[in-house]
Amino acid sequence: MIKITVESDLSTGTETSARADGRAFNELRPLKISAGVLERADGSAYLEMGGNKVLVAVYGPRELHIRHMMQPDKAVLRCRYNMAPFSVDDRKRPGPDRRSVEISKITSEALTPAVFLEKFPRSTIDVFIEVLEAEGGTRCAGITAASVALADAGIPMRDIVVACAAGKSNGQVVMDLSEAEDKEGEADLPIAMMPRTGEITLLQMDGHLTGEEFERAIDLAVEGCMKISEEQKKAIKERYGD
Amino acid sequence: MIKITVESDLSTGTETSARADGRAFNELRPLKISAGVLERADGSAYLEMGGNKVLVAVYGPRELHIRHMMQPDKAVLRCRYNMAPFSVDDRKRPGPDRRSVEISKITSEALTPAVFLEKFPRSTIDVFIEVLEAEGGTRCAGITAASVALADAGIPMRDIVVACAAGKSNGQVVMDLSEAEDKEGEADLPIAMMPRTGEITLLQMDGHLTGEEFERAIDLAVEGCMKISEEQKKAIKERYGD
Amino acid sequence: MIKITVESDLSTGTETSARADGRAFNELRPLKISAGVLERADGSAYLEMGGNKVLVAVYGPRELHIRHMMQPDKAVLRCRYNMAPFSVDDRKRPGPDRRSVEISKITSEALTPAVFLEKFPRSTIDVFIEVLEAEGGTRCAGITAASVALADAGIPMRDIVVACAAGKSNGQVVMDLSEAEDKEGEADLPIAMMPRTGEITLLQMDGHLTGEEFERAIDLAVEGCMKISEEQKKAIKERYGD
Amino acid sequence: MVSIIPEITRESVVYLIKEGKRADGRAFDEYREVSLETGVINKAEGSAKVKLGNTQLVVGAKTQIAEPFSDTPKMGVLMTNSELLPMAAPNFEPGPPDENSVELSRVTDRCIREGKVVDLEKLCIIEGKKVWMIFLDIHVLDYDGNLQDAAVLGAVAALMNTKVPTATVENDEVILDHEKMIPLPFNEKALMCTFAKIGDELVLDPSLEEEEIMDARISIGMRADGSICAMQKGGKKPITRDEILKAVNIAKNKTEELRKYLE
Amino acid sequence: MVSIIPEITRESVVYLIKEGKRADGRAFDEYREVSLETGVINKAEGSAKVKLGNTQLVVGAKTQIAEPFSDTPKMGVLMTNSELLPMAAPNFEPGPPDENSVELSRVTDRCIREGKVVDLEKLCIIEGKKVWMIFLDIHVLDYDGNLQDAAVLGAVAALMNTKVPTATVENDEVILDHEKMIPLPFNEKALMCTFAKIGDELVLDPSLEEEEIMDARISIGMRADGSICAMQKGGKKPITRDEILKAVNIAKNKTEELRKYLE
Amino acid sequence: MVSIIPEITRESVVYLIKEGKRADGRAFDEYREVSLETGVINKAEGSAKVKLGNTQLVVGAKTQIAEPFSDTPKMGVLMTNSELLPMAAPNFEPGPPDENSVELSRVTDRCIREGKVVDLEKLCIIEGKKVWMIFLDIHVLDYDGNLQDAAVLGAVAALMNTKVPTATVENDEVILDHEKMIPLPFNEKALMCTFAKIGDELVLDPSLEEEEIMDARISIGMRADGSICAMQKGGKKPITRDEILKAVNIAKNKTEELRKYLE
Repeated sequence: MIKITVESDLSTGTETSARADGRAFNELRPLKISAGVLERADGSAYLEMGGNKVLVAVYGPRELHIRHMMQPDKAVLRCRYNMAPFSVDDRKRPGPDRRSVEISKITSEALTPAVFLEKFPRSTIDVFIEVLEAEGGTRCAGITAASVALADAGIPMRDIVVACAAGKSNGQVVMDLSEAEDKEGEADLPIAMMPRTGEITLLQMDGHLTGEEFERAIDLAVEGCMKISEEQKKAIKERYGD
Repeated sequence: MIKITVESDLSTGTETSARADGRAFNELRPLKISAGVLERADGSAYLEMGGNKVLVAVYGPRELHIRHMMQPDKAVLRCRYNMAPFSVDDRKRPGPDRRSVEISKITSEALTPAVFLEKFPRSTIDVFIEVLEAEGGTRCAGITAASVALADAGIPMRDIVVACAAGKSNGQVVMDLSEAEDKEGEADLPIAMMPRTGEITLLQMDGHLTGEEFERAIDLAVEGCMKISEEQKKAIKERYGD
Repeated sequence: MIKITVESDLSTGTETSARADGRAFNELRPLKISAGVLERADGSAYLEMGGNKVLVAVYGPRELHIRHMMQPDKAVLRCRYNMAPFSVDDRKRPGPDRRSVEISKITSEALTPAVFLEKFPRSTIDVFIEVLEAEGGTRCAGITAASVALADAGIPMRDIVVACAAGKSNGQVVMDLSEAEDKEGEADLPIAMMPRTGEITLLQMDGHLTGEEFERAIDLAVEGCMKISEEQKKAIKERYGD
Repeated sequence: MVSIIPEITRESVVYLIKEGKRADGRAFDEYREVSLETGVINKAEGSAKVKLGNTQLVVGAKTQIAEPFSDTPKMGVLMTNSELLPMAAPNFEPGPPDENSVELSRVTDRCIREGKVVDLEKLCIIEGKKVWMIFLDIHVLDYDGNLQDAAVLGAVAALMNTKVPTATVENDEVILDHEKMIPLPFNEKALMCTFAKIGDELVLDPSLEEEEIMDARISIGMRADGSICAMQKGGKKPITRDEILKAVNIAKNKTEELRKYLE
Repeated sequence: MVSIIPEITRESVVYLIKEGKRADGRAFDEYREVSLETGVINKAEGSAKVKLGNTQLVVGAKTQIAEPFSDTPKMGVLMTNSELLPMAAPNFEPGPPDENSVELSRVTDRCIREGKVVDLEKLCIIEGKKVWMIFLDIHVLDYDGNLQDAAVLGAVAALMNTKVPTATVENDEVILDHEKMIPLPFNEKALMCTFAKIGDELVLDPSLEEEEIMDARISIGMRADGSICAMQKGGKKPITRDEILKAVNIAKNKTEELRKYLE
Repeated sequence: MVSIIPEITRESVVYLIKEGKRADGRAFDEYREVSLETGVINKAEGSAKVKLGNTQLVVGAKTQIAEPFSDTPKMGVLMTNSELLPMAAPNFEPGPPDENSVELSRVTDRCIREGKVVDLEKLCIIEGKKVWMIFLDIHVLDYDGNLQDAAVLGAVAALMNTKVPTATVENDEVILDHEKMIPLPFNEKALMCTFAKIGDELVLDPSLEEEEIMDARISIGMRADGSICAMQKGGKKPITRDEILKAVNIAKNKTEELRKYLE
């Protein structure tokens, strides 16, 4: 079980001023989520977090035409994470690169545990994540928005998966690294989780953390997830009422 | 209805000397069409017009193996417009580029209205256009030759589609732009049509034309089409007799 | 019928010192073959010859999923010759190039005559040749190792195909060119054969040979094949006993 | 990309058109609701978001310094690209641009290039060596018909919104002053109007439903003075000369109407 | 790449694990037999062959002089690539790297890069112009589970085995002395440990059979001092915080154990 | 590319051959009608059109100034490419060259390169920096068997037909004089003869029908002096040493015969 009452354990009251954008060590960037923003898609969501702008569309459950991918007893959940050419400082060439192939794979693995795929044998649920503007943490933003889009599409789920990173910047373990903090920082630890059970569905890390720092970082990322989870619920409620 | 008696309206008797190659404003480049020039293809045609050399092969109607393209109630007419690497001043890399993809699409749309596709459900008619040498106006040359190759293949048709461009060069609206006129010119307007009804099956324009110039250009292109149409008929007659 | 008693005809006793690595004109580079070196593959072999290191895996007979390649009355034997990026002086980009496409094709044709493909209709036998290190003569090394791997996989065969090159270097017709001899040499003639009947299943040549030199070279290549054939048999015997 | 339209839909749309009506109640020469927002992507040097009814796309402009093409050594370079994202419609597939996407970007490019929207000659920094290169990326998010007019409107708006740093040349080196950002040299607001031919009628700004059953399509690109800079006929059925001339006529007022969104 | 596991295999593996046993008799925290050989490819500047049970791969390092990336003008370049050769398993297909291959090379790259295995800054020859570029190619020959730990072990061993000629600069030109070969500037032996979660247990170094039925996978990259440099969770089921922390704990001893093969 | 031949066709062709006859009445060592025309493409620096019976192809040569390969700094560059156009046969598919097309262009390239048809060393302009690069594109229009001999004949003819501007060097810059066009430095008319083995016989210049049922194929490239410059065995059945030597013997006269078309 995850304890969400980590804040008081970690906060020493002095770290808050150390971040370039003035945030407290456990403060998220400004966050906005809306559900149901596209006409054609079965479900959709739009998310802004700091300078990130992410749009997600969900199609399905629908027939899967690629036979060798078909599962006789359940649906396949496929993700495509894509960055718009104009989303980054130097124009990105269109089409998948190795980074987006990896993120697509782990995003699919992050969402899969929450979806009742066994209800839709031989079919596919397709999640298209478009990063319209990137400012650090787009994979987490994509997963968070994708869950809302899946809910908007009426896909039955065990839980609304949510994602947030923690990391180390300027010697300090902090929540939700900005692009600048990620580039200069010592470590980045994005996670995704199912808030009800606290189970973790995505975890990556790169950088330099001691065992103790890692433990603080993971707890901080979980804390971030729990906060973002509230915003997801609001967005879904706003769309459908209670 | 198209009136073909435009010549007298437009000709002022002074423009004829203004073209670099000495042609009158409503004069085509020298044109030669032969049908039945290939052994393996079901139908074929070879066309020379000015410096253009274009070869077309038709296969079909034949079975369509790509299931998602198949039409239950008619044939699909597919075109592939391709330029030989040695057909242009600077060697062209083999394989389709964006220009040839667009031309292939509009060529298919230009020919489709004339063919009784409904006679061949679930099949394909494949038109392969090879530009062996290019000197301005290859898309029109390809369409014109393709119609003859379709006739040579015995494909039942409502009409023999024919194509010709008009344009503006040196301030003058002229028929059938050469490569030099196209490059330096102010506008290019290729069209394809069915001569019997006068209906237009392809139309593109780029450049700068007033509404009045546009109207003159379209009529001049139609006039060119009607002249070329005679050559198509001759080529078919030569191949099969009356 | 091939006569294998060519050695005494050709050897004049003076050429032996002319090769950079001190070999006699009809001497092979040091050779080592082992069968059964991989766990997952149905059959495998590893070969070192001079500086060449080649690994081969065989899968099959197994179901062929690509319908248009399927043969109703026999198996298809597919080969993939591939060079590791680190196998050559300048790193090779991964993936097939034109050279490896050609070698894959002729390797498949070199092995096909020896295999009882008609015993396995509608299926495929896949031969994967990996050149881990290349030092001249890798296509022959690959074919020689592939035959051992096919035997290791228990594929029924008429004969164990074997390959060896002869060539001309420093004005002398010699057996089994090294990389240096191939680069500087006047001609290269790789062959593959079935030792029992002497029939030739692969033959290529490039360079400059008179008719008489060509005849000597082919006989020398055959002689090399016969020697290598003994090593193949030893490797198979070592793996399975008599 | 094949989409099967029930025969009944086709019949009902055609029937309505014959009666002089459209399914969504518009007049034949009426655009759906247009919404245009610029500067929507901070990391792009210029950007615009267009909604045309439910059709939605974003155009982003990225600029960089590059070599000119050898046959136009004094001109900046404009590259127009479009992606029909798989998110935008159930039948759009991921992968390299298909023929529809290629046509969309090439026709948009022609309208902008031939309409002289940007003065490419003023984008030359050192002749034959250094020019500004502008990438226009049309990102289609939601597809409900008539991408063409939306793409051109968005592209022109994005170009009007684009700023580049002042470039000066010292000793053959280009020095960029990011403090002094200047707009692109802007010439013309060339825009495009697209009509669907359905039966004997031309309807402006076809919806997806109308596109799916239309006989032919005609797009007309026009400058502010009413001269024509680009045209493209589409669709598997023919169109007549008179229909084309009629479309050109209507396009004059309608591009003018669209042009107001650029003010 | 889908491989269908008979339900009975799954059940028997899971049952054994519940009983505290593994099919091959190993303890939960025990590696299969490890074999490491370096310098196996003479034409590569560095190379290593790793066997982990029946899993087998070769890593080759090729070096060349290249331009640095514009955002890291003082640093050498490391490129890590992997190929899951069709020879290595019946379900591996020829063609460009699939998502599993991409993940393998990217996670290996992160462990080596973030673990500062090689001091890339010392690979700069002329700032902004000439640096050493190292291509690490992971060539998977036989696949019987846990490619990740084998890949990192092989990559680190190949880098330790790599020699480059001494590079000196005269008049802005790089002169290479192939007589004086020197090893790469080596920092750290960062290695990786991978666990499969099966039911409620974590098992180290999963075999293919275990990978095929595992719930989730967690890989942990560690420096010699026990600090963490990389992690990657895989698999279609979740893992708990406590399981992760437990894996980190075990990884300390186990990467230490692997590190002995590098001596 | 699989083409199913009715068993009855196979039997009748084989039976005829056994009887010493061919379906089209030719002798075993007889070419079909050869037609060769050069200078057929004005925009190519050299070109040739070859007909061998109903087989038809065009070869175009394009030249440009380029850097030499680093291992041959004093030599011009020859690139040979071929396309089996989908127009040429019902089973040819659009797309990148398949193995048959790759073999055709590589064997043609070897015959021309090893036969020293063009003196590539004389195509060097500035050592290590500027050389002539020749692209030979073999465009197959109609496929009725034996592309190989037609391709080599067309390639040699196109090279003999090729002219480049005189290139002089002033201050390390290449100056081209398009007024003074000169032919390529031409050495040798190396040509190729191809035989199909059918049963116990070798037949020259196999037609499509013969190719489809042949056991094996052998192509022999020869210089005017009768020395061999290239060979390639094809097909899924073996061939004997004596058959090869016999083919070499016949090829001497037959390449000589073909060579007359080049005069």
